[in-house]
Amino acid sequence: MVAFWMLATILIVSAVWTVVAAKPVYSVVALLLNFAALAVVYLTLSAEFLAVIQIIVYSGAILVLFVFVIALLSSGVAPFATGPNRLPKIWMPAAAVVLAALGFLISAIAHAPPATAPASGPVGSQGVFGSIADFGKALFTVQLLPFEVTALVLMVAVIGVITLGGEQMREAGPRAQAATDRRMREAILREGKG
Amino acid sequence: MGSVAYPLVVALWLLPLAGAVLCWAFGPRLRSACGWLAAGLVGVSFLLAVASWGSATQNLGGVLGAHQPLVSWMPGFDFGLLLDPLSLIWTFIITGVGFLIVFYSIGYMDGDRAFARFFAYMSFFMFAMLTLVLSDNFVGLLVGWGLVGLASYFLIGFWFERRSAVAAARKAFVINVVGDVGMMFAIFLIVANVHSIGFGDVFAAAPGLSDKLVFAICLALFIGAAAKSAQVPLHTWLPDAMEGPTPVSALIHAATMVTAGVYLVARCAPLWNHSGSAQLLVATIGGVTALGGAILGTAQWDIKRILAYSTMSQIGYMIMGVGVGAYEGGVAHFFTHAFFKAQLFLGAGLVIHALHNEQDIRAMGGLWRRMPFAFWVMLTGVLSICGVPGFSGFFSKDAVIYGALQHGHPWIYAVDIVTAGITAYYMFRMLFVAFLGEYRGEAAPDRAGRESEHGTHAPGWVMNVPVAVLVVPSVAVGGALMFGGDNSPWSRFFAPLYGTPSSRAIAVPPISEGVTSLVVFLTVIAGFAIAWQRYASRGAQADAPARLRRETERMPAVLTNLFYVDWVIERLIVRPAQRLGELFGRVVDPHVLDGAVRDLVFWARWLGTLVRSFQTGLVRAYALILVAGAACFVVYYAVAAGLR
Amino acid sequence: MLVLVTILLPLAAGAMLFALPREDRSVTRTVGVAVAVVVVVTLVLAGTSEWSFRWLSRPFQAAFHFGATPTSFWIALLLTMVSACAIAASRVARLRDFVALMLLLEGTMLGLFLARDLLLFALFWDLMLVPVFFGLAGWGEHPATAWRYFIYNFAGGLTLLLATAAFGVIYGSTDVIGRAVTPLVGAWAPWIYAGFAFAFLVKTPVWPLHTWMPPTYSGLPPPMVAVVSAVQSKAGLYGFLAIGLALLPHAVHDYATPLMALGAVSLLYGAVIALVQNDSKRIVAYSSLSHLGLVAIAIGSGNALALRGALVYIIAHGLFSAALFLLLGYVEEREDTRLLARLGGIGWKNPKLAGALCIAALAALGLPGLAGFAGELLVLIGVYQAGYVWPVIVALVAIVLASAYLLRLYQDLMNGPEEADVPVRSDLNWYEALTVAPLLAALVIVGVYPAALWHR
Amino acid sequence: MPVPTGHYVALAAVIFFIGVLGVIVRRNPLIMLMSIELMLNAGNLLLVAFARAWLQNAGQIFAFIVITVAAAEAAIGLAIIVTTFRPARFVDVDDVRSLHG
Repeated sequence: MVAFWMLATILIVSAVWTVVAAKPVYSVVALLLNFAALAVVYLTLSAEFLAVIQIIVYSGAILVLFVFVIALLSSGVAPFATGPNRLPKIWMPAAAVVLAALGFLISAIAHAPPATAPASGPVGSQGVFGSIADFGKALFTVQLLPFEVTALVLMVAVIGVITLGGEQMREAGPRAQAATDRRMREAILREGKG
Repeated sequence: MGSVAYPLVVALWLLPLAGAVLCWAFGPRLRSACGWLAAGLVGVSFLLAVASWGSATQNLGGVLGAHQPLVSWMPGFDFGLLLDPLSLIWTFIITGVGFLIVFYSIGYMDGDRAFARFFAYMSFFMFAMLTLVLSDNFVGLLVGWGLVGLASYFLIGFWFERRSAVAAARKAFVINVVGDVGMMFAIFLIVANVHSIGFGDVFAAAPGLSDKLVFAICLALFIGAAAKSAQVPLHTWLPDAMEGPTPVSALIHAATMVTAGVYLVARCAPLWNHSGSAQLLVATIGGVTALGGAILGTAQWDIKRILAYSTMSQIGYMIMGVGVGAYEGGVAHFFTHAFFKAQLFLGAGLVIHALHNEQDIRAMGGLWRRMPFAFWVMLTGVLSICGVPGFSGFFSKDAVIYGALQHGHPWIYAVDIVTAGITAYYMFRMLFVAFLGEYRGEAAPDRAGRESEHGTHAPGWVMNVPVAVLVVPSVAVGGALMFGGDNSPWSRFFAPLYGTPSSRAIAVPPISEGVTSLVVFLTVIAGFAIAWQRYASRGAQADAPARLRRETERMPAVLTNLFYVDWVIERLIVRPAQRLGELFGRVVDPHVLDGAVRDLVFWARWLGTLVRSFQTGLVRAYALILVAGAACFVVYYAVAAGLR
Repeated sequence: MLVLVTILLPLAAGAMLFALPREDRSVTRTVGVAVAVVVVVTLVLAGTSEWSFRWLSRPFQAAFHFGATPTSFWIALLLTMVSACAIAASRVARLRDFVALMLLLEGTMLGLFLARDLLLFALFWDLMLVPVFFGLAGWGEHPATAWRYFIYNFAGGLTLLLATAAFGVIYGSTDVIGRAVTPLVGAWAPWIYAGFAFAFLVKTPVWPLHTWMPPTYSGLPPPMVAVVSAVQSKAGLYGFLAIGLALLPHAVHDYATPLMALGAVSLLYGAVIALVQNDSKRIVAYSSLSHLGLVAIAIGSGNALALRGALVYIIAHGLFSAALFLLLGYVEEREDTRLLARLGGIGWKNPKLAGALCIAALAALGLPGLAGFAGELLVLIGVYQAGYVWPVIVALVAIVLASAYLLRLYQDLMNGPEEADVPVRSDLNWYEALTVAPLLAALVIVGVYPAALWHR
Repeated sequence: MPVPTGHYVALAAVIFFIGVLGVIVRRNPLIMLMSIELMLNAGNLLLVAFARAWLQNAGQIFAFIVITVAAAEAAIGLAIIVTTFRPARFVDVDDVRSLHG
């Protein structure tokens, strides 16, 4: 229980940090923290394999990709969010609704009947729920089709990225280049004034 | 009953159609042979009608005449031909007089640029008219009715480069359609109640129908009859119809087509016999038309229009005759009228032809010296139409007039007698102004119309012979057939159809037939005397041009405007319909109905603009909307759960 | 099987025509006419044979089921005949594409009239709009007309589809046209009928849903408008006969008075407007509105005789409106205008053209002895027998008006003094005459013996 | 003492809404993408928690698949970001409005 509260605190704080961080790099760090804490939570929920996957795929692959892109895009000078905030005014009432929904949700959970306590039983050991063997068996027998479909999804993603990257290879037209240069100068000037 | 076939009847019916098709299809190649072809086929048709006399008057298994079934659409809708005494009489006139007029037209129309087309139309007209009188059912009758209207439309508008002819043709057709529509309504009433269109079935069922229904049927039928026979108030097309060539006027607007109404009433006698109020209505309309036509006839200067109004008036007599129930009287007047009116028109045609299409009698005068043949023809015709004793018209008109009294309609009897006097006045007026005195026109009349307007040599005998032939029956047929009351050949001929005249008389006339004849003759003398006094006396002859001019100027407006019937129709029906059309076409359709649709388009656009404003293109805004929507669901379920 | 050939042949030929060289006009027309004539033959040979292939089994049964019913056979025959004449009479720019569209139009409409399945009917209903849309877009006078036509009729198609789906779900099968079915009753029946009726009323069209029609009819090239006014407008009336009366007789009966009232208003409204129009094609367009109102009245009356008459009148109207539009097309082609005010006296130099137009106009105004009269008479007798007097009187008034405006049309074009500024052109040649002769001959035959339509 | 499943649900909800707010409020596409990852993980947390609650490994399998999808999504998303903002050399989603109606 104590572990849950500690982990929950870390999760929420790191999530908030991810969202409010001024620079994407900080966000990545916060997100890394978040993912790590989540992996621990998975462990407490006897999802050993997922905990490992969480670390390897998210922390190892996705976040590295993020860092890579940050490095590629903002080579030190480019500011983020240069223009005016164009979000319509309606965002305030909408956010109120969202917050109200959150409040409702949490209060509903708080008032939920105690039947939500997890079922008891042998967990974690060889051949029972949560073990890697159990997981793997399910993955390659009952759930084989979804598993194979993930392969398809990944392949499509690869093709998509290559297509997008191919577009990237083509040189941007001189007019677009000029326009972006002009807007960047304006942005820098504005920052200088600020 | 259908076991006996009558190929002759079918042949006499179809021959004119063949003539029409041949003239129409091969007209340009046949050229002048068209006239001979058409006349020949009609002549053969007439001979076939004569040959069918026996079968038409036979009584075979309870069916009078020759009945030839043709096609059947469905039970109750059987079409066939019926040649009985009544249709035989009409067939004689149509083919016989028709033959003479077509023959005459060969001369009259010589050189016209649509020579072949004319004969195609004439033949087609005769086919249509035969369809009308030979049909054994109401729908066939209506088919003939419509086709006759069409043929008349073609012939009135024959010279269609004239705007007036085109307008007259359209007017005639539309008014005739009004009549067709009336007949259609009668057919609806008949089929709804009798479930058959055959004359035999309907007349057999007539006694079982209610008075109101029979009256309604008769009324609807009479709308058709009135339109075709130019009865008040549907008569306005007839004077305008004189735009057609003169032989057309003779054939259609005097001898045959306009008497279709008489045929209809005579044919439907079993219906009229069952509705006294329908008889009264028809007789009254006939009387009004007879009197009105005669009065208008006194105000005309156009020789063909005078004859047209006299036709209207004479048909009024016939309608009166069949209306009161003196069927053979009305039909007799049709029979004699066909001869003497055709003769009058053809005689007028001789004059018109000779005077290069001059039709105004004020521009004539003194023609009896230059065209004696035409004068004698016209004179015998006028004597016959006026009912001078001994001439055909006398017998038939007498039968009608006395019939009115016999059937208990003294008022109509009185109107008849007055009209007879007026008839004498305007007919002699025409004769005196056109033929006596000095010639007042500019064109030099050629002798007996030897030269046509196109300068080609017209075969004068072609025009003169038919007229001369017509003189014989118009003088003598009445005396030969209609003398002798119930025992006359005429009455005996119709006895199988109607019974003898005196057997159906419902009133014992206070005045004998002889006295009636005398009274009529006296009024005719009076009319003649007035006409003589005004136009033929020595004083009148002295300053004829000035007197005629004065008379033209002083003519009452109500007469020159033809009782304002046209004016009323124009104001009350034609113009409102056109205004309504303009309103619908220019305002309602584009602005109200289409406007409603355009409003719909406008609001759809508005809605589109509204929704478009949500499409900011900002990904974050989309996310916001999405999440807000999801949150709404959450709130909804939370609230719902809370309430539960 | 032959019935399937009948439908697929024009569709395939239309599609393949696009492969022909664009410039070769005579080959295009020959192919088009040949296909159209063959379709007439196959249709007659196919008769009322059927062809069926299972399509859906859930949520309701549906099948690719084709075959003529005694009613639809005649309309299909009319369609193939008019199409053949119209294709033969086609003389427009981009002829290859036009003839291809005409064949596609014929094929889709054959599919509509020969469909024995409601879902197929709805499918072809929408498909048949497409060739006309492209006809309007490519050869019409204004692109907005094309959109107006399409949106109006597509809205009808939508309600038709909804009604079809509702019918299928409730009844369990849409394979019902021309089959003895237990009539649908219940709370949904009026709504389903409303969906059908809206589509049919738009297509016919009936007042006040007609405003797409005059611009469409006056905008389309004559051959296509001949087909559209002659046959496509009958899709709605055929729908009322084959779907409304057969499947939802109670709904039709319950709402007969509004239907007849709309028909009666159309009758008078169209006639009165036609009285004053100056554009000759618009006169015929409004006359179409007026004439088809009569059929709406017949359907509303539900009387057996009136329905027979309605079929006769449907055929008659198809024949004479096709003939009128084709002939007015010839006039326009010769004189480069179709305004009555600028035309006149053509009949002197073009007697055949005048004669043909005269026959067509006379049939349209219901001259006794021609097809229009036979239909009119039977319809009105039936309506009167059914106990409705006021629609009969309205129709009779409209008949009088029809004679006035159609004679005006004919006379203003053909009669009167020859207009000085109208060039003198040659009369109909034998080929042109051949394109309208079958229609005129059929008018006479149907007029004399309409019983052929129900004695088959 | 086992942690009630409701706690996990509440925690997941909070993390999810933080992610939502991130997407809405931030204009940096990278951070938005990371916020999406947060939301996905919140979902995963739920799946895993419920799998534990009912001792059914289907939830875990589902979470596994979500992770692969998240990986694919991140790859594509980053690729799009790179293609879109690389020529501009600055990064603001509000400048990309080709969806504007």
